[in-house]
Amino acid sequence: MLRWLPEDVSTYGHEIDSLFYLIYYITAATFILVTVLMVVFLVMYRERPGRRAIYSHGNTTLEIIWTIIPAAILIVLSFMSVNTWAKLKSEVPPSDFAIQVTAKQFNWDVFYPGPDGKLGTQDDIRFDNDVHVPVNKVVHIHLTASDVIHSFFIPNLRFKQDAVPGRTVTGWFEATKPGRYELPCAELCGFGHSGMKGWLHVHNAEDYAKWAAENLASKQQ
Amino acid sequence: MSQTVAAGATHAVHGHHEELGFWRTYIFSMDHKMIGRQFLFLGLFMLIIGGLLAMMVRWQLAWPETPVPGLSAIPEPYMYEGIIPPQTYNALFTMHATIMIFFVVMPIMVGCYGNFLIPLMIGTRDMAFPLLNMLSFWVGAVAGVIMLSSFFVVGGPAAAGWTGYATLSAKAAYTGVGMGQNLWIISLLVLGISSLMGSINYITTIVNMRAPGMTYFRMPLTVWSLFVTAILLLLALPVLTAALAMLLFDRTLGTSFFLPEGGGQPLLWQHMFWFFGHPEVYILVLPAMGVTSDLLSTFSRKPIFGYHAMAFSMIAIAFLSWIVWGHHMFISGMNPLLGTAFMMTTMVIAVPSAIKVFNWLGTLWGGNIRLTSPMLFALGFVSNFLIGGLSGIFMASTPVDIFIHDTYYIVAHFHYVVAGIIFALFAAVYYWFPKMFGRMMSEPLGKIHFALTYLFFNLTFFPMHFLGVGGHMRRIYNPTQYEFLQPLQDWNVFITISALLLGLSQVPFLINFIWSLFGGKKAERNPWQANTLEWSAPTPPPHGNFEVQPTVYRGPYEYSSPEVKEDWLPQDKPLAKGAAVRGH
Amino acid sequence: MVLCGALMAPATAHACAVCLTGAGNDSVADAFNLSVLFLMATPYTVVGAIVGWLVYANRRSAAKAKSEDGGEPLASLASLQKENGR
Amino acid sequence: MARNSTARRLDETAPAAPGKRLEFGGGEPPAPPVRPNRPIGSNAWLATLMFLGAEAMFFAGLIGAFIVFRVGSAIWPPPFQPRLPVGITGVNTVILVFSAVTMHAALRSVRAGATARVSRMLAVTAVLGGVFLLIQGYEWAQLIHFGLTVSSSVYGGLFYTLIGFHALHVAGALIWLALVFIQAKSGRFSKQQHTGLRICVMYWTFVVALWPILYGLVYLY
Repeated sequence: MLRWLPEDVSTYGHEIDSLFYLIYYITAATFILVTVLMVVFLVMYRERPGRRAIYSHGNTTLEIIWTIIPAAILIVLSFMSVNTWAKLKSEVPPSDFAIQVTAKQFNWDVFYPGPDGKLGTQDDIRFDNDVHVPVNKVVHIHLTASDVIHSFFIPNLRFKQDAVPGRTVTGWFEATKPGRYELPCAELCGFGHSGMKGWLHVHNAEDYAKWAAENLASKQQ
Repeated sequence: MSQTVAAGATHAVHGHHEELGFWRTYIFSMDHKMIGRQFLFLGLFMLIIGGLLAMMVRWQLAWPETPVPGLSAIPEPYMYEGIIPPQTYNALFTMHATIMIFFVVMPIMVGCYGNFLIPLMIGTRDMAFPLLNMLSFWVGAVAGVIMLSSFFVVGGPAAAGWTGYATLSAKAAYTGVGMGQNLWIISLLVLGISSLMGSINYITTIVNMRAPGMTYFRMPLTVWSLFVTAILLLLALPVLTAALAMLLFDRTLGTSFFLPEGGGQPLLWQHMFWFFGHPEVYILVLPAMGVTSDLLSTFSRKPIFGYHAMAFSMIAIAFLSWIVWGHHMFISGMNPLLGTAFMMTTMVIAVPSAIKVFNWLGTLWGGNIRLTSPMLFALGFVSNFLIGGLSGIFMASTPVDIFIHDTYYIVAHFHYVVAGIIFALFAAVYYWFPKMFGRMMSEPLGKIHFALTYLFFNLTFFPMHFLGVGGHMRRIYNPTQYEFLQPLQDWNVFITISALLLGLSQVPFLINFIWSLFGGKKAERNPWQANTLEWSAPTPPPHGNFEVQPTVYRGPYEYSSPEVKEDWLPQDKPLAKGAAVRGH
Repeated sequence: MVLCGALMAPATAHACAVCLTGAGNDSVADAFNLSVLFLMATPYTVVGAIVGWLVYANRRSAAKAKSEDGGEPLASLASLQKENGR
Repeated sequence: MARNSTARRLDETAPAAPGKRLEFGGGEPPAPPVRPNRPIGSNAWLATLMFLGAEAMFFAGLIGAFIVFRVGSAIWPPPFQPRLPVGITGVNTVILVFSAVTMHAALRSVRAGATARVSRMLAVTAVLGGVFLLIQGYEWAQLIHFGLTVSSSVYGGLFYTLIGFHALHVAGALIWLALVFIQAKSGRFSKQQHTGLRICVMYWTFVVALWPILYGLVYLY
């Protein structure tokens, strides 16, 4: 099942994936253990005439064991998750590259800073559904929505964040491989939800400079 | 006997000995068994509708924008010569989920079996408030009619998802649905009243009206689960009611609780909705767990493994279910610290569920297992709940949830849990059918039904994990619009074919159910040789249930007890001389 | 509880000035936190109040019953109190 | 395990020391003699208690929403919105609280067997409740006149929703009280049998006790 995961092109994607794998192995082992035991019991203890079931109400030791083991595993998983979560959400690497994305029914409005170099001003440069970023650079995305809740999802970056009207939420990522990645909306946003998608273009440094010169600099003059 | 006892008893003893007319017997009945049957028929009817809606959703996902066979008669703009437009598609999955959760699983597991079983299993004559009980059904039926009527209003039914996230649901312009969404809100408000009446009735009955000797820790786990469910319902639903009222005001009176342009907070809806919504999941699954526990013990001919642990784990689940709701909102933009807190509580709530699964295994161990159709369905529930529970750990981990949130992984997870309940539901139908209708259901048909349902259930829902891992978003109309989902489209076709076959697999059940109602073998009093009190009542139980007030001497799971030569020992069977009269 | 504290500690330490979510409108984030805490506490308060009342009423009626028929208290009620103690 | 199980017959002597505590996974308190389970109270009383729990949760939901808006805004009430009449509502609060006192006086009277006093006290309570509602209605008319409506701001919406739902509950309680009053007049309640009155007192007390909380939150905070 794991081979269906989309290719990971972000700096933190492997942490999410390794947590995913870890949980996958633990749950798969549990699943196999319980299922095999269940099938074995069903065969071994199927009804046979003249046999009588074991008259037992339980075993406290056993029950304590199978309470403590899952609890311990889950606590360890919590600790591991907390660290990754904090890294993704709280320890934001600083960056001078920020863009703003405003979601609306049914488009992504992508804003780059205009001549004043600041976001959220009149001279911001707007693109429809296309996000261009340089590779190996931390990108801050200020996400908001103008009508309903949307969700900015880039599967290859393991990035997903809801865009909530009336609030601006900031997310970050750092892409490690140039390319063109799909950017769907992941939260039901109306009848056009399904067609609402854009593209993330990750350029290497030269290509990005070229793109910026053509599309950003020209408009800045 | 003190004053209060007399007061409690007078409610139970309302000796209608006169024959009641048709209306009082079948329609406006105050007998808990008839009300239970009414809930069962309501739920099964809605199950057919909800299932057909799912089939349409699946058709669109496998073969997008092709005409659905047989539906060309539905006029524009709802269908275009059988082709489902996006607007209708959104309405379809919204109504599928709403109907399945609120009008199938709740009426059958809580409404039907709660009503039918609680008085029989605790050994009393009826519910504490028979009139309230009747009202509970009829108010629930009205809610169902309101919900169904929204299919016929201009703009079609609600299309904002069963979660009804604001702001999408808060303004008609965002979905294009006006009256339909209002009716959805009103229907759920009305259903809330029905559930409130039901849960008050259940709690009062269980606390006050247990048979002599029926202590709390001699109650069957089904009763325990319904007790805990009723408490959850009682305290969770009012918060949904408050949220729904605010949403309705936003839509009709011009308030702006959830609309940011008027100063509202869209996330507030999510908090209030999931504050109810997470306990709701346990409201749905706890009765299934209770029924499964009873059935596994009965058909393993063995006491349940760790009765107290089973009861306490249900209490623990209820206790913890109030503080985990935020795990539905990890990527909504809430405070990351809150996310951490909610992740931890969510991890903790997995423990009692694990205890239950292991104890079920322990029950099977060393048993003398009879693979009847109810037992097969109960085992099917355990196996599906195992998968659903384990896949839940993925989304409990906040970083992993970033990727799988709002994908088919979630869809797979909750169908394994919530649609998996359908196995416990069928188990309950097969098991208590003799007591409810006085006739046995056909075993061979039941086994065919189980085999087909189990196979196609897993073929339908397991591949959804693959889709989710591939990043397939839920609630999308047309997956072929996305390049990265192209390689997964074959799975969509596979799932749809399995789902259609899963639907067809229910035909043996329908035949079996209807045929057995009229032509099934007459059932004896205790066909499964079970211990709980309902089996010592006549089949089907008359008004007032028991010929004599049963007295309870032991717990419900005394199978293969060395004290008797047969392998069951009913709760109300006196063993030692004089035991029955002592204390009276 | 200790465990919860231990788990929260790293997350609290990471709660930096540019905390991603809720940046800019801290009062709203605080408001949500407070509301969440309030909502988390209410079911326990309500259940606690009802159960407390039941236990109180139960003790009272048991005492009354004792004075009436002098029988020993029912074990079923004893177990009820334990269950309420959750 | 079997020895400690629920299987033990009622007349069997307890194997361990009497009063043994419940153990995890097994064990049972000493078996009781077979006798009816004593109801905790009358069914109606218990059901009312449950109903009040549900009502409390309903208002908790609304208060949770109120907290989000109140704590989340720096200026409250929002600019250009009329202030709420704290003084007259304060007087009204006293009136309502006093009605709870008279209501409990009615309950004490019925317990003391003073049936005539019961209906008198109920009448006083009803009048006080009616006065409360009238003053509220007058206030609402004034506020609407000054421009506070459900759609003028979240402030207005919250005010009318919270206070309105409470007023609805008072109105409902008044109708119930009227029915109980008629029953009291026709001599339905006696020293021994007065559950109908008792549960009405419970509901009335709940509605009254809720008010100072709402007053404190909506008017004073």
